[in-house]
Order: sequence, then structure tokens, then C-alpha cells
Amino acid sequence: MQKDETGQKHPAGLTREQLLELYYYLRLTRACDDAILRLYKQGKMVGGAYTGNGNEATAVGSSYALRREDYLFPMHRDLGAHLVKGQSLRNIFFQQLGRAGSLTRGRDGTGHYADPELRIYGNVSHLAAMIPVAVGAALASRMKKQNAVVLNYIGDGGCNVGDFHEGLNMAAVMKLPFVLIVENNQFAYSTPVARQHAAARISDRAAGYGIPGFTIDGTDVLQVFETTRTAVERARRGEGPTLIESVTMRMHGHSASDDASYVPGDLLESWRSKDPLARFEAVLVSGYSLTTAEKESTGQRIHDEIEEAIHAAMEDPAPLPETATEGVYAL
Amino acid sequence: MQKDETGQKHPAGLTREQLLELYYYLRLTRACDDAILRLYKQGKMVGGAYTGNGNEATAVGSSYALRREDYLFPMHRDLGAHLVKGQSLRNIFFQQLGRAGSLTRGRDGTGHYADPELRIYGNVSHLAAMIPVAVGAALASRMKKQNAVVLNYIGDGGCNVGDFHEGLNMAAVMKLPFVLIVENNQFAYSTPVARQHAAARISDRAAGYGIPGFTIDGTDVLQVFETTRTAVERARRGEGPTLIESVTMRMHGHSASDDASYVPGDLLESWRSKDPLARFEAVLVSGYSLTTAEKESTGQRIHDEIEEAIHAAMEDPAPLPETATEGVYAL
Amino acid sequence: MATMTYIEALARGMWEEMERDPSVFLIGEDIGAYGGAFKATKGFLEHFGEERVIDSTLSEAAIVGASVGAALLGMRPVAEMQFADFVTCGFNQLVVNAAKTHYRWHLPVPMVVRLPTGGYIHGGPYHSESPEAWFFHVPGLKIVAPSTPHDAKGLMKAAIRDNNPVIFLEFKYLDRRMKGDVPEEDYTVPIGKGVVRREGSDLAVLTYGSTVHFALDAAERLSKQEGIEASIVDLRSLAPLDKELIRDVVRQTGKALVVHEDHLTGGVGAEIAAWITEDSFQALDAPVRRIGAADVPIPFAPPLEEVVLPTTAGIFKAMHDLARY
Amino acid sequence: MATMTYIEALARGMWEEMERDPSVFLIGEDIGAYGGAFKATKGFLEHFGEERVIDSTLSEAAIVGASVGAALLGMRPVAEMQFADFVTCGFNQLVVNAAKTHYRWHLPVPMVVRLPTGGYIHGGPYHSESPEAWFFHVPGLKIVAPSTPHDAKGLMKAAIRDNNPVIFLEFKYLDRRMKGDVPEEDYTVPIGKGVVRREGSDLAVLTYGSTVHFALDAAERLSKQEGIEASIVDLRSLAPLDKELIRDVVRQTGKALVVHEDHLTGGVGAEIAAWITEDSFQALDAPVRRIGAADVPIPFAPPLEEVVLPTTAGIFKAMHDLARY
Ligand SMILES: Cc1ncc(C[n+]2csc(CCOP(=O)(O)OP(=O)(O)O)c2C)c(N)n1
Ligand SMILES: Cc1ncc(C[n+]2csc(CCOP(=O)(O)OP(=O)(O)O)c2C)c(N)n1
Ligand SMILES: [Mg+2]
Ligand SMILES: [Mg+2]
Repeated sequence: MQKDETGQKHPAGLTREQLLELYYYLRLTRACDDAILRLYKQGKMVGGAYTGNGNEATAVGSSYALRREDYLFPMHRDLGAHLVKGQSLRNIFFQQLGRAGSLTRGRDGTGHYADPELRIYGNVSHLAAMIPVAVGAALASRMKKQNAVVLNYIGDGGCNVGDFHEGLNMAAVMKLPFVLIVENNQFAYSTPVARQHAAARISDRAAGYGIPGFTIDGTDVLQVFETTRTAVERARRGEGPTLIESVTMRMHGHSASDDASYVPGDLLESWRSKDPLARFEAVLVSGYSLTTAEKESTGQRIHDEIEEAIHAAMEDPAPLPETATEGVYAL
Repeated sequence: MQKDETGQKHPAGLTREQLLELYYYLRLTRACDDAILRLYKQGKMVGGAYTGNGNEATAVGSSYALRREDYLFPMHRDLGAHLVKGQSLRNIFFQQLGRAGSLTRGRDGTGHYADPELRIYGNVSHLAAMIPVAVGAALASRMKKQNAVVLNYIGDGGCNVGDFHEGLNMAAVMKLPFVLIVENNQFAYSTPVARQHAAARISDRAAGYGIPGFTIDGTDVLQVFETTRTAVERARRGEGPTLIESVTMRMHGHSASDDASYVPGDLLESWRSKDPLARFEAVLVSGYSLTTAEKESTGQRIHDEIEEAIHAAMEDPAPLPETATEGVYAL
Repeated sequence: MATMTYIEALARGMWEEMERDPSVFLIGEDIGAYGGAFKATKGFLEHFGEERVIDSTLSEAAIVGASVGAALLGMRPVAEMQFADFVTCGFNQLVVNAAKTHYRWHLPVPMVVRLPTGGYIHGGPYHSESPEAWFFHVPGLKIVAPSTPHDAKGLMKAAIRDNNPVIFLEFKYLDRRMKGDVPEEDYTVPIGKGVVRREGSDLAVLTYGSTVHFALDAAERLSKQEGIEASIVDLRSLAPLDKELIRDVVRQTGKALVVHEDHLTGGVGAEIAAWITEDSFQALDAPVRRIGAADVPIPFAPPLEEVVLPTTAGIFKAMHDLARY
Repeated sequence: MATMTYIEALARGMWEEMERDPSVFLIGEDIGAYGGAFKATKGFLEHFGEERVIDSTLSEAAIVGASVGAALLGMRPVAEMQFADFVTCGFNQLVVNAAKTHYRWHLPVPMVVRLPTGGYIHGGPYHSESPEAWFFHVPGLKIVAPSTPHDAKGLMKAAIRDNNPVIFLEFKYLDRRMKGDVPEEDYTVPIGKGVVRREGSDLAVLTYGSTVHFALDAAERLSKQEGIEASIVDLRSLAPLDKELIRDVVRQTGKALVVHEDHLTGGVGAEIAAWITEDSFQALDAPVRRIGAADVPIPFAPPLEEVVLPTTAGIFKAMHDLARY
């Protein structure tokens, strides 16, 4: 805790302004996901729609620990991390809708883009396949003496793919500036975590790689932030990787076409009370006198920003067919 | 410890006869490896020659914990395990020399054979690739209610391949009758273990899979036997896999063509005093009155057996060229 | 006879084989309670139980590898990759273990790997690939590629009974679009046998999977509009190939067009074209032509995907030009 | 000019590029103090230091994947697989990440993956494979295949400077058997350009790697014994292929034989044969013939391996028969 000028203590050493920024990103993430679902239901999306409902605190809190020069390698439910790292809503929606003006020019969708300026490198579908790539980025960044850290994510399902093991072990042996967050949201598609792991805590894997491991409450944005910051700082000091298991719940189906009827109702209910947004809002209301006016203006701002981005995306043309076969190779 | 009729205590509950059997297998393994090296130097081998010098106690002690109905999936330095599981010297040397009468009819070499009668399924070159296969055998064996256990091996290098992770995790989640021994012999080809692992103990990986893990002295055949037996019994009771790190030293080069000049001389020296054979012989001499006559007769028997097998292998023809293209597919 | 969709039919094939042979079991991600991403195994868990319908960890290499191990012990695993694209994660196990075991060990490895394959569904670069050419080049693997519900059931049953690792291509595009009559009794479609879907003497089209239907459409149009009559051969199996049938049809028509959805360069069509030319050079009135996807990753946005994948219009034009050659 | 072995020459190429460009680095198993299983990188660690000569963990997927990541940040990794066979463990990273990134992200992925490839060394089924056909079918990858020390150095330098993932085939059989003159100055052999190694008007042989030398031997014998003169084209690059050169030589001779060490079915030769036929049908006096390894795993025992892999005698016979066609 840190005190500001008024003598008030702030959690995680954040100013009220920063806390409100976190609040904004949490709400923006949720609202964006909701908008994506709406577009899906309106039949305007290309391909499927994946939301991070329940995961906002994990994505937002962790990426908030990064500096501008750090690298983000997010997974498919980390929209919040894209936003915190500076991605525009325009680019998000252009990607979702496969527009000509999107970062991938319609060649790939969702978060599967790269934005080297912002140091964001999106995911591919093949789970865990980006872990070795992110590790290689950490290696290159160290070679280039950038003093940067790579933050990468994986799911409770995806972390059972071999690439998780090979990548994390390599990073540990080389003491690379690499932080890996396992988003344990209780399910991998329809498969409950107990059918993916015999260990009670996924972070127990860390010891086997000789690195620190933490299991944290992934619905508590401040806890996520603080743990990630500790790991990022350690990585920046050259002490090597950290594995963080952030425990939360996938509140929606795997994708918009999955009704998640395999999720026990009471499980869902019990997690609903831990809604990351509501939890943090309560903290802000009770401890930081978040006002109704502030809540509403935040909502309005988000609404306007999203509408504008969607509007721009709908206006943007589909990619031209003749571009389809260009650029398989670099010059 | 268990007492026999004379009231003498025996380690690991083994009778003197059994202890002598272990002794025989340790010496047989060493002598076989030496013979293979001789054949290599005489230019009689096809391909490379890999020995398990230093690893005999790990291979012999662990496989001695198996029953007839159990399955053995050994690695390239586990000649002793093949022998304990009942493999004939004939088949070993026929394989090494690529004979027509070998179990693979000259199509593959060294321990790359299968002998379903003995429930031995050899390795392939691709490190760790047999782990998922062995896990599948454990699954099938359980389905068939055989009450059998699968014992599989991997090196300190090979255990960093993704298949280790995928296979062991699957076995743990399914609670399969599977025991995996990591033969930590300090090197993977020229790479020291510290460049493969940041953790001090490879067995620390076990916790991440929610299974027991042990690190043992791999030059002590009785410790290897007892630990493996505990794991095998647990597996047979349906309680799932165990990971055992057996610490030893690769006393020879990676293969016969490697002079291992990268191994520090004092490291090698310090391990020489822990020679698994000499250690066990000393135990038998001091505790079980192993006589010089017994030592010599064991040596003579081994010498004769090996000579006979090599002779048979040299007599056996090379495979017929016209067989080369047969049998890619099963009927 | 019952009318079924393509995916219902292949599921029916699995179901019947599981009823018939207790050594058949299923393994894959989300195939149990959920019934699989494409619902091929819906209802299987309830009927056959957890032991035979295994919801595995998310680990393609382990799924394929464990299938090899189980097959070595005499079981008959049917493994599902959630999308064919993800078989790249199980690639090592397929080519190193599944394919090479019989040759080396003389032990059968009876297993099926189901690959929901191909594009035309706006899946983007990681949910639209065709993996067959890789496996086509690997001695020891068989590959089947049904295009109708009838064959989906019959080839599934044949694949499960086969004593070798069989790659089973399920064309996602056909899953629910394709309906047809499926005999209720026990039958198999022999692996390695193609079938003539349409007779015609002007040229022969050799194809498999989704593009069989595009080729049939194109042939009908060509017949109506130009009076050109094409034979359409549905290969059904890629490994082994039905070379006798290919030879017969090509020698009858003197002109051949190979069509597949997979990328053109180094695709299965290259082998077929090369082999036809070696085998029937004197009988050819024109070079063997090929159509396949452009050599680019399958793009996400529909107008791009449409350019990259073969279309009925493109097949029509190639048939037309070849007939006029 | 210096006389060097094939492997010395490719090492020289790496060395010069590392001297020239600090963004080039090496990663692989046992490449540091040990100098690599084939000693290609002997002395590199001492000269360039641990940071640029990285003895990695035993993890092919991570080696390839980390190379992609480093390349994305502007480095130029040169990754070694200890044997080409083990690239199956890095397959997913190559086809999913390395190959598809530029098309999707418009970012260059400058990396080289070195694959000590092929047989004729009694390595058995897991140390003798030829992996090129798999990658040949993947848009986004380049493949080079030098057959001489000169080209080994020149193509290595070109591969390192290329902004795409390049598969570098090193033919183990040639490593020390092949010696030749290698310019000491800086030069590259352009990727995508083949070369005519021998001129002849009776037929054309298109080949790469070890079999270039077998084909040259066969051509000399054929010339002496039968007065038949063959052109021998060393393709040098497989992706992209030098189609212009292939066209020229084939149209001059009217007869073509494609030879490679890789398995015949679905090999690179299938594409070359199919393409030649499509492109130059009227100019062909005979069907394009192919030679490749038999479609079986490469066996261990020498008398078996000899039957399975292409030989000079087999190439001689095929050339002879084709000339007489
Ligand atoms: C290698 C691989 N196998 C299978 C899939 C199909 N798939 C996509 S998401 C998913 C579940 C992922 O679960 P998890 O890693 O827990 O992430 P979550 O979606 O729960 O955030 C599966 C099986 C895939 N994308 N990649
Ligand atoms: C996947 C794979 N990569 C590389 C190799 C080449 N290789 C063979 S043995 C070996 C070292 C193995 O070390 P370890 O696993 O520790 O076993 P050890 O030989 O020390 O018993 C290497 C790198 C291989 N066989 N498989
Ligand atoms: Mg999950
Ligand atoms: Mg070792």
C-alpha cells in the first residue's frame, strides 16, 4: 500500500487515477466482448466469437504491469491485455470483421495479428505454439539489450501441449525475461480442469523448471497486477521466468456457438459472485468514493468509443480478392 | 530387510539367490556393452555403438521390480533391462549386427526391436517419442484388465522434449499403471545437465503432474530396485504413475565415436568410485560372503554366453536384399 | 436404408464397429459429454461408457502416441483431432511411430486418426488446411477421403478394421451439407478402391472429398451448356490409390484433370498426374491438368478464401479448356 | 580459392555471415563446445561466444519456435537439427508459425533451419530420412539443397540473408566425401537458381543433393559406353524451383528424368514431373521418368539400404531406357 497526497492508502501502490484506469479497462474489455457477441448474433462476424467474460481481471491486471518496451504475447481470451497495451478499438474490430484495413488485411481474424509498434504479437490457433516463439522473443530482446520483458499467456488446457514444456524449460535454463500466465478458467472447451491436471495447482509445475510459481485469484485485478509486477521485475533484473496460475472462470461458452450446458449451474453461480468487474467496482466505491456519475461517464465513453470503432469497421471494405495471393514470402 | 532361513537379514527383501542374480545381470550388462565396443572397434558393427557403462544399476535394478506380465519400454542405455526382462543374448547381438535372423530382420538396429512375448517394446531414435506410446500401452493393458505395469525410461536430455510432458500428464490424469525413470547421467550427448535443467532435481517435475517423485542414487542397485518396486506396486494398485530420477553418470562417450573430451576429468574420476558393479560386489563380499570362486564362475559363464551369441550372430547371414521392400503394411 | 448426413454416417460407422468389436475405443478432446467439436460422437459416452470414449487431455502428440501404444497391445483406437490442422502437433508420432512400426517390428498398428479437414467455412489459416499430402508421402500410412454419407460409413468401418494406421479425412464442408442414403446393414467400402460418379467420354476428372461435388456440378453444366461429357472419379482412398481405375478411365478419355482442395504444389495431384503420364503417355491427348488451392495459407475473410480455394467455376473452366485442347 | 569439404564450406558460409552481421546467431543441440554432431560449428563458440552460439536444451520445437520469435524481433537465427529426421519434432513450429507468419502479419521471419539429411550411411530408419517433400508443400518456406562445397557456402550465405524461413538441406553423405574449390571472397548462390552440371542433347536429368553425383557418374558411363549424352541439372533450390531452367533443358532434349533420394511417391519429383508435362507437353518425346527411394522406411542393414535408396546403377538404367524410348 502507498499513500497519496491526501494520505489515503492505495493498494498495489497505484494512484486513484491508475485505479480508475484499471476500472476503465475492465469495463472496456467486457463491453467490447459484449459488442462482439452482438455482432455475432447479428450475423456480421466472420468465423467464431470468443469472449473473455470472467477473465478481464487476469488480462487487464497482468498487462498493466508492463512497460511500453515490454512484449505482449496474449491468448484468445486476453482482449483486455491488447487494450491495456495500447491497441485501438478500431484495430480490434477491423480484425474481428476481417476488413481490408485490418492489421492482417483480412488474412487472419480475432487477436491473430501482430503490431510491432506496440510490441503485441497475437496468438495462433494451435495452443501453446506461441510459447516457444515468445521465448525466442525474450532471447532476442535480451541480445538486443532492450531491458524488456515478455509476457505470455496460456490456458489450463493449452498448457498440456508439449510446446509449453519445451518453451518454459528453455526459458528457465536460459534465465530469459519471460513471464507465463496460465489462465485457469476451469474449462478447456468442454473439458473440466480435473481432466487436464492431476495436480491441485498448475503452478506446481514451476518447481520442476526451477522457477517461482504462484497461484492467485484471477478475479482480483489488484492481486493479478501485483503478482505479475513482481514477476516482471524479477525478469527484468535478469533472474529468469515466473509461472503464474491465475484462477478464474470462463463465464461464457467456449465460443458463441457453445451453450456450455456441460458447466454445472451451481459452479457458474458461485463464480458469478466473484465477477471481476463487480468486485473491483465495489472496492472503488467503498474505498475510493467512485461516484455514480463517474460510473456513468465511464460507461458512456466506452459505449461511444465502441460504437465509433464498429461503425468504422462496418464502413471499411472487405479485402480485395486480388490481394489474396500476394505476400506469402517477404522480399 | 527380510530374514532367510539362516536368520540372515537381506536388503530389499531379496534372497541371496536373488542378490546373486542381480549381480549376474549387472556383470552381464557390463560385459555385453564391452563386447559391443570391441565389435565396433573391429569394424563389425553396423551403425553406431551406445553403451550404458555407469547405468547398469539403474537398468537392472529397476527392471528387476517387474513381473513377467509387466511391460518394458527401455531407452538406449538400458541393455540391462532388456536382459533382466528375459531377452536372449542371441537376439541382442543379432540386432546389433543387423542380421537376417534378428527380431527386426535387419530393418532396425540396437534396442529398436519389439518382443511382444517378453513384453519388451524398444525405443526409437526420436527422444521421448516412446513415452506417449508407453502410456497408451498402460491404457490398453488396464482396459484388458491385465493387472500389468508399464516401465519406461528417458534421459536427462530427452525429458525436455514435449512428448515427455504430454505423455506423463496424460498418464497422471488417467491414473495409469505407468512408471517413468529419468536416467540422469549428467550429460545429454555433450550437454551437461545444468544446461538442460534449471531445477536441482528432475523429480521436482512430478508435483506438477500430481504424482510422486523420487531422486535416488542410480549407482545403488538395491535403492533403484526398492524405489521402483514401490512405484510399480503403487501403479498396480491403480494409484497412478510415479516419476523416478535415477542419478548416475555416463562413463563412456555418447557413442563409441565420441571421446567425451568435454567431460571434466575430475567429474569422471569422482564417479568412478561409485561404479555400480564394484559397489554391489563389495556389498556381496562383505555381507553375503561372495567368494572368489563365485565371482570367477560368474565371469566365465558370462564370457561363454556372450561368445556363443556373438558367434551365432556372425554366422547368421545379412538380410536378403529382396526382403527390403516387403511388409510396410500389415495385411 | 436411411437418409443421413455425412457426419451422421461416419458416426454410425464408428458406432457399429464399437458394438461389434470391444477392442475399438475412441480418444480425443471433448469427444465425451460434449460429443466432439462437430458432434460426431454425440451419445457415444452415454452408450459405451467412459472407458471406451475417452475425453483426453489437450495433447495431440499424446493422443496419437497413446493410440499407437494401445494398438500395439491389440486395441483399435479411433483418435480424433479437433481440427485436421492440429495434426501438425501429432505429426511426429504419426510419421515416426505409427507409420514405421510394422515395417520394423512386424506388428500391426490398427488405429484410425480422424481429421476434420478443409475449408469453405471461413475458418482462417488455422482451421482450413488440408493435411493429406504430408501423409501421402509417408510409407506405412493409409489415407481415406469419403465424399458421401454412404462412403463415410463404409470407409470408417473399413478403416477401423484395417490393421494399419489410417488417416480418415472428414470434410467439414460436407458434414451437414451432404445427405444421402446409407444402408443400415453392415458393409464396408474397401480401402484403395475409387468409384466412377459420372460417366463421360470427353475427359476424366480425378478428385476426392468436397471437390467431388463441385466437379459433378461443373460436369452437369458442361454437359448442358457445351455437350461435353466428363467422367468424374471419386478416388475415395489416397493411400493406396486405385491406380487401375485411374488407368482405365484415363485411357478411355485420353484427357485427365486432377482436382483437390489442398494446395497445388506438391499435392497428391502432382503424384497422380506424374504417374498417369508415366503409365499412359501414349494414350494421352493432352497433358494432365491440375487444380488445387493456391499456394498460400487459407485466408480468413470470405472474399479472399474464395479466390484461394478451388471453385466450381474454376473447375468448369479447366474442364472446358482441357476438352477443347 | 581454397579446397574444402562440403561441410567446411557450409560452415565457412555461416562464419562469414556471423562476422558480417551481428544479428546472425546459432542455436541447436551440442553446437557449442562440441561443435555439433557433424562438427559444422567447431570453433564457433570460441570465436563468437556463448551469446551467439547457443547450446540449447534438447527440444526441437522450442529451437524452431524460439528462432521464429527471435526472427520476428529482427535477429537472424540459424537453427540446427542434429539430424534432419528430428525436424518432425519441430514440424508444427515450422508449418504453423515460420511458414504462415509473413502472409498473415507482413513481418519477415529471416531464419535458417539446417537439416543434416539423407542416407547412404547405415543410419537406419531414424537417421536417414529426407524431409523435403513435406516442406515443399508448405507455402511460405524456402528450401535449398546444395550438392557441392561451392554451393554449400554460397547457398548458406544466401539463406542467412533471405528474409524468409529457409530449410537448408545438408547431405550427410557429402559432408566429407565431397571436396572442391570454394572462393574465399564473399559470394552468394541465388536461391531459386539451378545450374547445368553437364550438357547433353539426348535427355535431361533433374536432381539435387547426393544424387547429383550419382547422376553425373551415370552420365559419364553412358557417354562412354553408349554414346548417349545427358544434361544434368542440379536444381540447388527446391522452393522456389528454377522452372525456367527446367523448361529450357527439357525443351532442348525432349526427355526428362527426375532423380531424388527421397521416397518416390509424393516426392518433389512428382511435382516437377507434373509441371514439366503441363508446361512442355508438346516438346516431350517420352513421359517424364522418376527415380526416388522405394516407399519404405530406410532400413538399417547395408544390403537392405542399398535396395531402397537410388543407386548409380539404377540411374544409369533409367537414363539408358529413357534415351532409347
Ligand atoms: C493444439 C490445439 N488443439 C486443439 C485446439 C482446439 N481448441 C481450441 S480452444 C480449446 C480449449 C482451450 O482451453 P484452454 O487452453 O483452457 O483455454 P480457454 O479457452 O479455456 O481460455 C481447444 C481444445 C487448438 N486450438 N489447438
Ligand atoms: C528428438 C531428438 N533430438 C535429438 C536427438 C539426437 N540425440 C540422440 S541421443 C542424444 C542425447 C540424449 O541425452 P539423454 O536423454 O540425457 O540420454 P543419454 O544418452 O545421456 O542416456 C541426442 C541429442 C534424438 N535422438 N532425438
Ligand atoms: Mg481454460
Ligand atoms: Mg543423459
